[in-house]
Amino acid sequence: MDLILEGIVRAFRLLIQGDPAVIKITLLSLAISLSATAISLVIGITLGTVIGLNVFRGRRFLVSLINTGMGSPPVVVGLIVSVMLWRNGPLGIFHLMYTPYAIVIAQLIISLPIITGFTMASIQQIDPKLRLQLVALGASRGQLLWLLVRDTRLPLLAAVMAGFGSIISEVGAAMMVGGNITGQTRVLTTAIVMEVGKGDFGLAIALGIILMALVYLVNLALTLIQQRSKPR
Amino acid sequence: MDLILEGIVRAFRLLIQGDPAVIKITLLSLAISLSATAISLVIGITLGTVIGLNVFRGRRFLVSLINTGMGSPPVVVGLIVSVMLWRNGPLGIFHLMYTPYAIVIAQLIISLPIITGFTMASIQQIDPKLRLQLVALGASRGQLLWLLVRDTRLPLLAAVMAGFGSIISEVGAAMMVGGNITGQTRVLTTAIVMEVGKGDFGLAIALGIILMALVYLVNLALTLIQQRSKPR
Amino acid sequence: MRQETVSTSTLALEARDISVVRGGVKVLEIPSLQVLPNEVLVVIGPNGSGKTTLLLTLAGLLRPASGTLLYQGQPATTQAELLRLHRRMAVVFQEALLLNSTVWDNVTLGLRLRGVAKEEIKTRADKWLERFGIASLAGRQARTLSGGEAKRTSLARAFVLQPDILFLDEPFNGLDSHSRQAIIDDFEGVLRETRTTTVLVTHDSNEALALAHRVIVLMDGRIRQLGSREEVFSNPVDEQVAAFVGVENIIDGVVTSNQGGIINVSIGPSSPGSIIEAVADSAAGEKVSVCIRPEEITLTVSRASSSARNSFSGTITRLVSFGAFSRVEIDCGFPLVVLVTKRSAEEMGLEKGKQIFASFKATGVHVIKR
Amino acid sequence: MRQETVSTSTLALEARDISVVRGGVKVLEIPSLQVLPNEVLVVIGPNGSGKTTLLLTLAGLLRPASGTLLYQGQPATTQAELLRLHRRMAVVFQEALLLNSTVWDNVTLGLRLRGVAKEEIKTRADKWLERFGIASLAGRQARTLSGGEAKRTSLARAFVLQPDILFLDEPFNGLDSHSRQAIIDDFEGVLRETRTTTVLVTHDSNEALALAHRVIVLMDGRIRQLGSREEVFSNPVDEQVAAFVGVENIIDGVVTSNQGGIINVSIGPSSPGSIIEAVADSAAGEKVSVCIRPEEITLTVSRASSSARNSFSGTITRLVSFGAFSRVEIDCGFPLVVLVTKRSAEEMGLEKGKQIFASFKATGVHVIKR
Repeated sequence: MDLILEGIVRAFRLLIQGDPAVIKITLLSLAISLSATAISLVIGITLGTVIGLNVFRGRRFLVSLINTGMGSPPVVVGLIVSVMLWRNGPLGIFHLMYTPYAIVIAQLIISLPIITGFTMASIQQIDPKLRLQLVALGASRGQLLWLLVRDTRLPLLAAVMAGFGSIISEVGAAMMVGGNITGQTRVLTTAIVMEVGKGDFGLAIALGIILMALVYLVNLALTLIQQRSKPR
Repeated sequence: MDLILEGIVRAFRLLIQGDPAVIKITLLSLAISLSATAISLVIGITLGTVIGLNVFRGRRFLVSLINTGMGSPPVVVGLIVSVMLWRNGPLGIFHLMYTPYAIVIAQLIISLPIITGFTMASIQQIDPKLRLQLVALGASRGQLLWLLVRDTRLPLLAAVMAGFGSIISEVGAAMMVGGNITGQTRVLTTAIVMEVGKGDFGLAIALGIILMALVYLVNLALTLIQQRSKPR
Repeated sequence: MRQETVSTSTLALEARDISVVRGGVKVLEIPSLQVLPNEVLVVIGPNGSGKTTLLLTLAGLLRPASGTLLYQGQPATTQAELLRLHRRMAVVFQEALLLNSTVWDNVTLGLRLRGVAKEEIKTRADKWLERFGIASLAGRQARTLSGGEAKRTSLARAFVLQPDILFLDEPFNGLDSHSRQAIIDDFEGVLRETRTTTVLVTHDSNEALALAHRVIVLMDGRIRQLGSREEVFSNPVDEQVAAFVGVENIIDGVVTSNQGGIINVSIGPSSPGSIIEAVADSAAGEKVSVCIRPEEITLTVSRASSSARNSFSGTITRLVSFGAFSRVEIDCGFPLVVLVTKRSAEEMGLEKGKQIFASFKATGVHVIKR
Repeated sequence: MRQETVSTSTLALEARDISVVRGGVKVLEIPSLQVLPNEVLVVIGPNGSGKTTLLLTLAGLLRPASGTLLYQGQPATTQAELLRLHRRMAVVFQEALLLNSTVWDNVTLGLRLRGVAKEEIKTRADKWLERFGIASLAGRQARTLSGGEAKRTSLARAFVLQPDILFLDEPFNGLDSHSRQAIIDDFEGVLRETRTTTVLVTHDSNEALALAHRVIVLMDGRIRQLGSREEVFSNPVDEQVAAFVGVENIIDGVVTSNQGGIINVSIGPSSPGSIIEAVADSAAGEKVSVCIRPEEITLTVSRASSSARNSFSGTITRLVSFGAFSRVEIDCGFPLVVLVTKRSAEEMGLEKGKQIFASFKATGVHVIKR
């Protein structure tokens, strides 16, 4: 029991004192995951809206690709990104392996299908008659797209949250492509795994509390959004 | 490009030849995750049905606990289980740390809220009038519970799949509490991370293909179940 | 006969001092209600009047805030007593409420819950699937059924139990008019054969007209009127009930002939010789009720040759004026209520005791099988 | 006047040889259809008859398999032509279909899409929010509105556009009867003021009776009858149309007095002096249509003192028998259709040219504002 108490006490001391290592790891983690989310967001909303509204050749294939992506284990994404970025791999010349950019790339690939899928689903949930009504009100093609995306803003926010939540707490890919280098690619999750391996529970618990707090905030936001966007 | 091709060729050779290491890791992974799923299933369905059907003191607290559990990062679960099982932790006397049992415990804790939550949701989705109709048909209290659980069998199967899918591809907790010991606690995901770290892509890709195949089968089953259980 | 006081033990069901409270408001208050053996008791009332609440309470599916429920003279309060009641009765809800299983499984469910022997289950299920015209659907998954088929399954599931008492909550709602009529016809036939004690709740006064022995008019959770079908439809207690049920003259009789869709109905022993002509497809010998709306009847001081096929002489027994209208009750050997404008009543000098002719067209008569 | 042939360029809308195919089946086939300026054209038909498909096609929202749509004489086929049409018209669907935003945003949406100036938007929105009684709701989120409020918002959103042509698809469906009547009244008033060209689709013949200048009866995707309201309701082309619309005698007139709820209606210059008595709350001077169902009229060979307030002498102009019935057309200065049993017709010796008295009760007359 001493171990636990001691760990928790040390964790709170680290948190309250604003330990530089804790702050560094947290900020790096946020920077990487927020960048990945932002990039996915731009690509995913565009892709999801286009796929959701239009019927075209290859649409079924794209949709099943997105579904496969949403269900793929992050470890496999990490493996694929590793192979690509490895020093004598196809993108090896950019020397991205074991840099924060590698983690951003992996997390981007993990969150993109999630955000695209959510966007597609919320665009498709719009009553097709509402589209007719907007056309009947005199909306041009461009105005129609804009109105529809705007009308689903709450579910889209949910997509962003789900995307961010899935990558901030991811371990495997971050470890594989980042390499867990102190100060450079050590993020919250990989740091926790490492500290536990060393038997240093104080730092691990401190980082765990921060991770839980982040995930809790994201989930809270998701719940609030879902309640607000309930249909009449 | 050589690296990728070489890796893929080696991966297929390992798969076709039935490499003992590949088989061992796969079977261990399956044994651990299936055990965890089976135990969660028994506890989760009971718990989910009771919470879903009854109104009692503390129900709101239990439901929010389940929701928190469903949203918690597995890394944090790994951290908590590690602290508990650590040699001088509260359950240290059982010497479970770095054994397959530790991974089962961690995966059980990860999958239990998922299965309980799914069960609860599918039991609550049943039209309350159907319950009245069954009582009116002369069902005793026990017969009613059995009929309701049986009537939601497809969504329950989905719960099982979701639970299994979430733990078979989990990395962090397995690594922390298992320790990634060859032949004892090395599962698919931790093996992939390790092999990539070593730069040995052949084995990593072989294991990645197996993991993808497992996850794909689970998702396929989920999709089929969801299509069959669509309301009229 | 049905109006007599019956000793408690021979009652099918009795409710005493029932009240149901929801959100602090009494949504139902029934001092006393008796369901007689073999009767069809129809509860009608507007939406939100508490009809479904009353049905659920009578069926022991909703625990009232106060009051007692007696089933065949025995209290039905404890879990065990309620289970006993539930294993003697059957309920058909507005929605079919089938399990995700086959039609056969659904129809036999109640029997299996009661532990009835397999051969017995087969015999009875075969009979009732046949009777409701769904024998060919036995193997079908319930969720693939149409609305009408699901409804038939739910009716078969109720009748296969051979219940002592049958409860139905708006059972014919939400069906298209064709299958609705077909199902009502089947149901009516079965009910006439089995003479099952029935409590049916509906907002449609036509269903009450077609099926009821006795009618309860429920408004705001209170019984506003309870009486025979004739009483309620011909003599609603107040304007509100009248507006809801739609006033009708209801006269029982027997069809004596049918010539090309025009029937003659001899109206009972109470006034032998009186014949009402109507448009309907009933066969000679059939027992029917004829319904005539009071506003469709014209009064004349002398008999005149007219296209109105039905003309009866009678004496005014009562005259009541309200608003622009006068309500005239006439005895023509059978009672007849007529609605005329007040101006008419004045100009014709209508008064109690005056001799008068009442006439109505054959097309204005609505005929219901008894 | 509305029946005259009008040159194409003055038509509000014209459809030629339109057909719509779904699943290989022609669900709509309209050789020719013209919408006249300032008319209210009501399309009635049973569910599944293709009413909504016709409306969507006329509004340029559904591309037909073949055929052309002309808007004010110009084709509306290309994307640009359709956008031009859509910016001159307005559609009100059965559901309110509002965006997740405020009432104000929803009502002004069409104007903003058209790039109308801000001050103009404010003036017009204020006016129409006021007109439909929802000015106080301007800031409310659309998803918090009741059904009636949402419907009013959707009507205001249409009228604020001051459309050249207005399309409505079952706009008064799914509302409770109270708010339904209030909204229909408001809508009727607005329509009479603005004289907006309107195409309204409904399955409810009462709405057609209350609102239509011309009526189209659509069945199985084909126009079965097209004509003035009087033509369609008084002279349905066949039995099926008659069964669906419910045959009515419709006579225009002006209320001359109202005494305690009983009104006198003077029926037009065509037969000066003729007065129909009815029960209604219309005020003197109001223009109304009176409707009388053919089966509510009684024929007599001589005038008799009766409680039937309305009695007219006339000459039989036509006599048709079908089944058990005879349909008698009479000229009483105005045309009147009467339904009697065949037996009556024979016994009274009805034949073309015969002098006869037609009478009906004041309570049998249905009065509609014009």
